[in-house]
Amino acid sequence: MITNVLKLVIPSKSSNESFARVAVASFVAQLDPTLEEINDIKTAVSEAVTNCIVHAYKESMGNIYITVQVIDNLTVKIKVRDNGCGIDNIKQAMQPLFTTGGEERAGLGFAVMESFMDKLSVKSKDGKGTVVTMQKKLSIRIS
Amino acid sequence: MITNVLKLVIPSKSSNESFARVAVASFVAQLDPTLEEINDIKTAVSEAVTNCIVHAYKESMGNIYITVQVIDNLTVKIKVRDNGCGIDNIKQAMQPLFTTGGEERAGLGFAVMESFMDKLSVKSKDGKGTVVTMQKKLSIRIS
Amino acid sequence: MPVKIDVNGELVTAYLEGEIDHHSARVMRNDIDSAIERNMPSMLILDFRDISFMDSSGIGLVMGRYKNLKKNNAELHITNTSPQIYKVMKLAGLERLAKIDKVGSK
Amino acid sequence: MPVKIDVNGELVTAYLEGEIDHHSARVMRNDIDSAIERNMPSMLILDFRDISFMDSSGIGLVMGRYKNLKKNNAELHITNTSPQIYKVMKLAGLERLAKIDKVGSK
Ligand SMILES: Nc1ncnc2c1ncn2[C@@H]1O[C@H](COP(=O)(O)OP(=O)(O)O)[C@@H](O)[C@H]1O
Ligand SMILES: Nc1ncnc2c1ncn2[C@@H]1O[C@H](COP(=O)(O)OP(=O)(O)O)[C@@H](O)[C@H]1O
Repeated sequence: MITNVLKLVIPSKSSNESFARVAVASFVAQLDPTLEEINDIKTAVSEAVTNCIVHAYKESMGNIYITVQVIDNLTVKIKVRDNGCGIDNIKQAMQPLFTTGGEERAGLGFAVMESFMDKLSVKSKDGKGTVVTMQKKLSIRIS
Repeated sequence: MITNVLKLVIPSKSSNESFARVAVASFVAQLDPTLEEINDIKTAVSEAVTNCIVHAYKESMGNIYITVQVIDNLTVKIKVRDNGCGIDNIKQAMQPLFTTGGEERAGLGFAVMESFMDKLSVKSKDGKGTVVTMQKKLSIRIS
Repeated sequence: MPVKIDVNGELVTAYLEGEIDHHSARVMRNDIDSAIERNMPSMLILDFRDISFMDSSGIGLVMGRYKNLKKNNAELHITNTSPQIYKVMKLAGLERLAKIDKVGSK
Repeated sequence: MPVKIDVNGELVTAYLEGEIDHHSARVMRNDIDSAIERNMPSMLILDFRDISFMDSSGIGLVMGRYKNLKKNNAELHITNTSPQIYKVMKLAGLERLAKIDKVGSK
């Protein structure tokens, strides 16, 4: 059962990267996650949002759509969507160290999302945009 | 000119009150406001969001729509909208100490919004919902 | 535990913790009211030192407790209010009902 | 000022500050590169004690500086990484390029 939902739309300004991860983290904080869990989610969201800004919209501007669903007060499902350029070879894009972003991109965004979250799926249409869906189950807290 | 926009949708769970004001505050924090300005905005947002939960949707659940527009990197315009019960006498509702919320409501929500922000406008349709629009110009920082 | 209660004869001090909004005020209200009922203080101090935020739900909380105390002719005293909290209390005119000390004042 | 530079002969220490993401990494990169150019250190220490968050943009930042230093056969040393930062560096295998000290270790 979906116990809480956050929808968030922001323009692809790089100064919004920090806001996006903080907003998602404070939404998830209601579930009393561990510090490591919250940091994992923050980092994964940062990667997904940065990809919209750096890759999807490159020199242009567009909206970034973030949805956070809380399932049974325990599992966090995060969607990050853009209407940008799309990814034509998703398999290649998801390979660690692969980047089209030049010198200063490490090509590790997807690797971080994959390793810090439990599930990752990427859907994309060339010229239409990309949806990244990630999921993480929090540890059960005894309180 | 609109220099940044945040759109945010959350269900009217009272545990989201805290999230909503923190999210808006961290979005506005990009503009480097004073602590007093950020606290004023946080408090006003808390009032508007609480009203959606306590009054608009009372015993039911519904969505709260929050839009924050940043104008010329200096003015913050915040809309808080619900599809709840609406207010039939807005003038009366905005009077300090007027409340339909019983014992524990002070009837000061609108008074706080009015006094802590520069502008406040309330539009409502009986049975359809309410939009509260507030605006605050930040002080110019010399840096 | 958003409220810690300290009893010293007829003086009861309630140390509030966290943020006060409509959501959190419920629990605090119950905690304070049961402390009033149990101890019948002649003075209640509400200590705000660990409250990081308060909206007008906090005014409702204070006014409700004020009315409860009035029944027994007891006094209310508010201490350690941050600038944000003091501003909300000021707007509500709470200083006409209770002595309010800002944070850091003694 | 997201980077403070400390020069001690051939040892240059860059104290980074704030959060490292794509947005903030640009400025840091320029600051560190001009310090390398000016001082031609034989060892650069990147001190992360005041970095509260880092995503993979920080990996790009470190790798880029590593390559720059390599040209002069200089070494890179990374200190005071928080658990969050260390986890990202670990994933990237940065410990094969530079010695990494966690925060609190000496
Ligand atoms: N939202 C997106 N829109 C278009 N292309 C993307 C998107 N996200 C990722 N990509 C492509 O996938 C590649 C790998 O992404 P990633 O693993 O995050 O590393 P990096 O961002 O460092 O390049 C990117 O270089 C880019 O070509
Ligand atoms: N979003 C809303 N939907 C319906 N009624 C509202 C809404 N906001 C305010 N009201 C009405 O206006 C009254 C005054 O609101 P306010 O000044 O915020 O004080 P309080 O919330 O303490 O009642 C409320 O008691 C309620 O009747």
